[in-house]
Amino acid sequence: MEVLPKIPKSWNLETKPHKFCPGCGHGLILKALGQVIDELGIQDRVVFGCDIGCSLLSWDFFNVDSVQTHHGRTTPVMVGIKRANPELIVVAYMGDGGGYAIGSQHLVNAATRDDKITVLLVNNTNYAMTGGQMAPTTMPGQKTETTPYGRDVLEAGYPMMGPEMVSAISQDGAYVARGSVARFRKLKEYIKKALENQITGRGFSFVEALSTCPTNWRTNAEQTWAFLENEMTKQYPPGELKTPTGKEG
Amino acid sequence: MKQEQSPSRVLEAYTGEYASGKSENAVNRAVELARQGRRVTLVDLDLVEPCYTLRPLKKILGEEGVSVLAWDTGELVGLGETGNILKPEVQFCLRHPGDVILDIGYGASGVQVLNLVEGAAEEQDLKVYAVINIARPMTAAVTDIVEHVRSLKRVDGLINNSHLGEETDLGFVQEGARVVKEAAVVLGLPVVATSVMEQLAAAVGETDWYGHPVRRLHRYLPQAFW
Amino acid sequence: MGEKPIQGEQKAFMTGNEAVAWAALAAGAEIMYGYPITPQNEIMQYWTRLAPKYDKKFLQTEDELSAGFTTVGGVLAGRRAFTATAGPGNVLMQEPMSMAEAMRIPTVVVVQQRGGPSTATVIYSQQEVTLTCFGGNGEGLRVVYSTSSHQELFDYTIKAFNTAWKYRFPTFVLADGYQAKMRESLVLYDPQEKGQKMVPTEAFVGKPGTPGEDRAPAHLRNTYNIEEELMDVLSKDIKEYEEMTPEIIEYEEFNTEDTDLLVIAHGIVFRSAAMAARELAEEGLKVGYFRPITLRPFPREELRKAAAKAKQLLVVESSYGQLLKIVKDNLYGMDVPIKTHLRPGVGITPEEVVADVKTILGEEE
Amino acid sequence: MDKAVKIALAGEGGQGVQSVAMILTEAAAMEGKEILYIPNFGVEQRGGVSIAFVQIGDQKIGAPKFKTGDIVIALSDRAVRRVGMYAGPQTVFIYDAGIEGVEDDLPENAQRVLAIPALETANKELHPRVFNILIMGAVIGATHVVTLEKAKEAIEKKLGYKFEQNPKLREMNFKALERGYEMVAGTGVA
Repeated sequence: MEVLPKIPKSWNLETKPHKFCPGCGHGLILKALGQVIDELGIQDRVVFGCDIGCSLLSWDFFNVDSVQTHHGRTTPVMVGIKRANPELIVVAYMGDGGGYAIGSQHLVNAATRDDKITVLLVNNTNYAMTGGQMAPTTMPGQKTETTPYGRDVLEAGYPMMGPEMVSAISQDGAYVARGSVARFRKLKEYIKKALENQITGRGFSFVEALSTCPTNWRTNAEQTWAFLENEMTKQYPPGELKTPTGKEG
Repeated sequence: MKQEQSPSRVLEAYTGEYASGKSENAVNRAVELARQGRRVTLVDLDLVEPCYTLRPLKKILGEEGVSVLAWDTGELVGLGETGNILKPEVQFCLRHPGDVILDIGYGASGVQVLNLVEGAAEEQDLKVYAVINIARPMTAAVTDIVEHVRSLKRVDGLINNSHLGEETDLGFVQEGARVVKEAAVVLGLPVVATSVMEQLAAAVGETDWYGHPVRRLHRYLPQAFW
Repeated sequence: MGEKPIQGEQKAFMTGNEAVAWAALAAGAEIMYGYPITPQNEIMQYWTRLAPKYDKKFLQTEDELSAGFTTVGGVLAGRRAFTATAGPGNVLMQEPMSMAEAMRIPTVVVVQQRGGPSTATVIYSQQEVTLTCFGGNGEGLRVVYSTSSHQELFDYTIKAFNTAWKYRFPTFVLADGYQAKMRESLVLYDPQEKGQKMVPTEAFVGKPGTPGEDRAPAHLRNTYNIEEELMDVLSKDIKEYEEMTPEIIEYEEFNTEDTDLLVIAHGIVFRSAAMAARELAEEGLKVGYFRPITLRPFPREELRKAAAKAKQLLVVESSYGQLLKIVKDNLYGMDVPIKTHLRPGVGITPEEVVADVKTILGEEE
Repeated sequence: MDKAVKIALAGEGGQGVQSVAMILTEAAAMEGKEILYIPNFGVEQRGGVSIAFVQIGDQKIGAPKFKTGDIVIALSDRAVRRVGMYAGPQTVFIYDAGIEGVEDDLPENAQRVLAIPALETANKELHPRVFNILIMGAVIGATHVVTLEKAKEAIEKKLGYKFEQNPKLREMNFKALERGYEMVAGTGVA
């Protein structure tokens, strides 16, 4: 019997244990990604790009070539690499701020242009590394350091529905899904399909991963999972939003 | 100077508004207990954009016999931006033997940060103290303090830490003690202490004008900028 | 496909933007990323017309941030990649170029200066000197060539790729709207045929082998943990930049022995300064010129040497003192008087320089 | 200064001044001359006065713009007002005789001010479309920067594909060139 979760071969053990907070979802997402890289046998041609924010802690996470970029700019760096050398498999790893706020123009245009890249975006409903400010994904009513009385959507705007947007603007060959760290196997399946979509050249691929941030949510283990399972999935329903209909490229 | 009566195990968490002096009070309390020969763990749970952290003080405090649970400078990538990554041991700090002093910072969710500490909710002996400096605009008057402390939810006592830095005089400390005492009455909470910088503490004595115990503060935090 | 774009020497009459596109082809550039902004658009337009014939690539991005960061990506993949921009686009370009500077990524950017600040004019200026030399939240560890003719645009665009890849500092070719849009003659050539070797490129990521097994993984970053760590990185970069300086600085000078007035100008304004100086010298006046070609790094000692033999200096530029500031910085401690002719965002004709020099020298008599 | 001939040619957007400059400089390039041609561009390239600054000589040309032209040509009332500033004591200022209401705007310091019936000639004798070629002939007549033969070659190069479809066009263009040339060459300007 296979014991899960097992440590992926593509992980860089020299940098483990990793530096994410206890209860943080990043470790699970990166575990899923690592296992997918192993299963697809692409460790020798993956380029992993990470953003600023907690995602930057993954800059030396894998034994794969990795580039830490600027806040919001991982998508264009990965687009640039992929365009210059299409043999490489590129993964742009970022948080909700990097993908939906400061770098949203890059996400929108890479998706619309159908760049053959994979964007893996972590939604934990706040800017965690800067201390828990409101993010594009902060839930209505949710308290953060910049919405101390709860997010008033009339004042502070509504949550960004990323995968819904991306599936609306992307092309037939695109793959778009929203997974959750609470459903590890599903999340891993989505990440695998996303990377396969890139490998076959069918089109853009995008996975949003609902994740946990007990440190900034100020929640204990039970509250953390309750927020993810009961609150977040109501606002952000997990599942596949778009599966490719185009031919393999 | 009168020693405060310490129970068999001191478990105290220090909170307060931005720059209220909560970290300084927590550090001094930890050193005070350690000098009594007690086993003390000081915990950095200040997660909101901390520019003064306990990291650089680990060595000095270690020499005082205080064991500090905080990241080492250099352990994290991009300090400042990664100031608020929770060190895994912090989760289980209440399981450390001896006294535990927590610097729990401030934030929109108040003392809910204690949710990150295993057993904090059930621990009856854990006292949460709100540190008040009436020189801070958000806690300048009785009504402000009452509103602020109520927003924190779980508070067991107030500490008057009113000062104006190098320009502090006794009159200001006394005014702070009076305002904090009045707020405490409204809140139905005790005033645990008045903290006074060490240069002025002797002039005040062991208790302040209203009978609150006086704690001498040595300033550690100016050495603690990241 | 894949044939040489230029064979033998070809005399051509074209715009500066066209000359840049041809130069990039001649230099073996493999991919251009860009975003439209006047007056550099034709670089992209010619590149996109020429590129498919020679198996080259192009991506039009969503903005200059993306144009810069995709260029960074192209270089990381080991390709001779470049972009071009101007004005407000150059402002956005500073963010990606700051990353290139931090990570020693050999990007090439062609800047066709337009009027500023803000949208200003799409026509011309020399107001992007400070931005191009020192933009970004760093120390300006980059190479900036200021060209003054189409031949130079061609020569220095080729050279920029070599400087960038040899020394691994982001390299800029700084021209302007006049140079972009005007037509004049130049000679196109294949640098290899002239014995100019192109510095080979190298991939930063995606090299052969499995990372962690056959080779170490590339873990590239621009964030550091502590102040001292950053200082170590910067000290090494600064040391290498300073060691590179004498190898790459370029300048031109005329009549610098015993000069009553030394005119200092760069780029297209240098042409007016040179014409004026030569004409006045013919009239028997002791007028010379000094023209920095590399604005970063700056030919400091050479300027100081020329300035030491001049009674006074005249800085002429189409900005309100951006070159002047660099000149003063490099002449620190010398007491030679400096006169100025500063016209932000406006072209300067030889006649104007002649008139100015005559006024200044007339006042002395 | 070098001996390059400095030409400023101005007209309304759509009058074809930039294509005249392009063909003229092409012809000069074919003769092996040194050329610098800079269009004014920017906001004015849409619907404003369009100016072409052209310098042709035997040595490398200096700065792209100049204060005073040798030949300044204005094809509309706005153009007359716009390029008067480029006229000086050495300048021959040429404008279309059909332009009205510019008497007070003509440069007073020019060596010579010449009105030529270019528009009228093009409209009545030839075709409005060859107006700009007629102007090109006038420029050559005033400057002799290229020969008429080279100018014809350059026109052929630029418009040859149109001539193949309609050979009459070639004849009309060449005739316009010659008519323009004569209009100025006969006045003793050059």
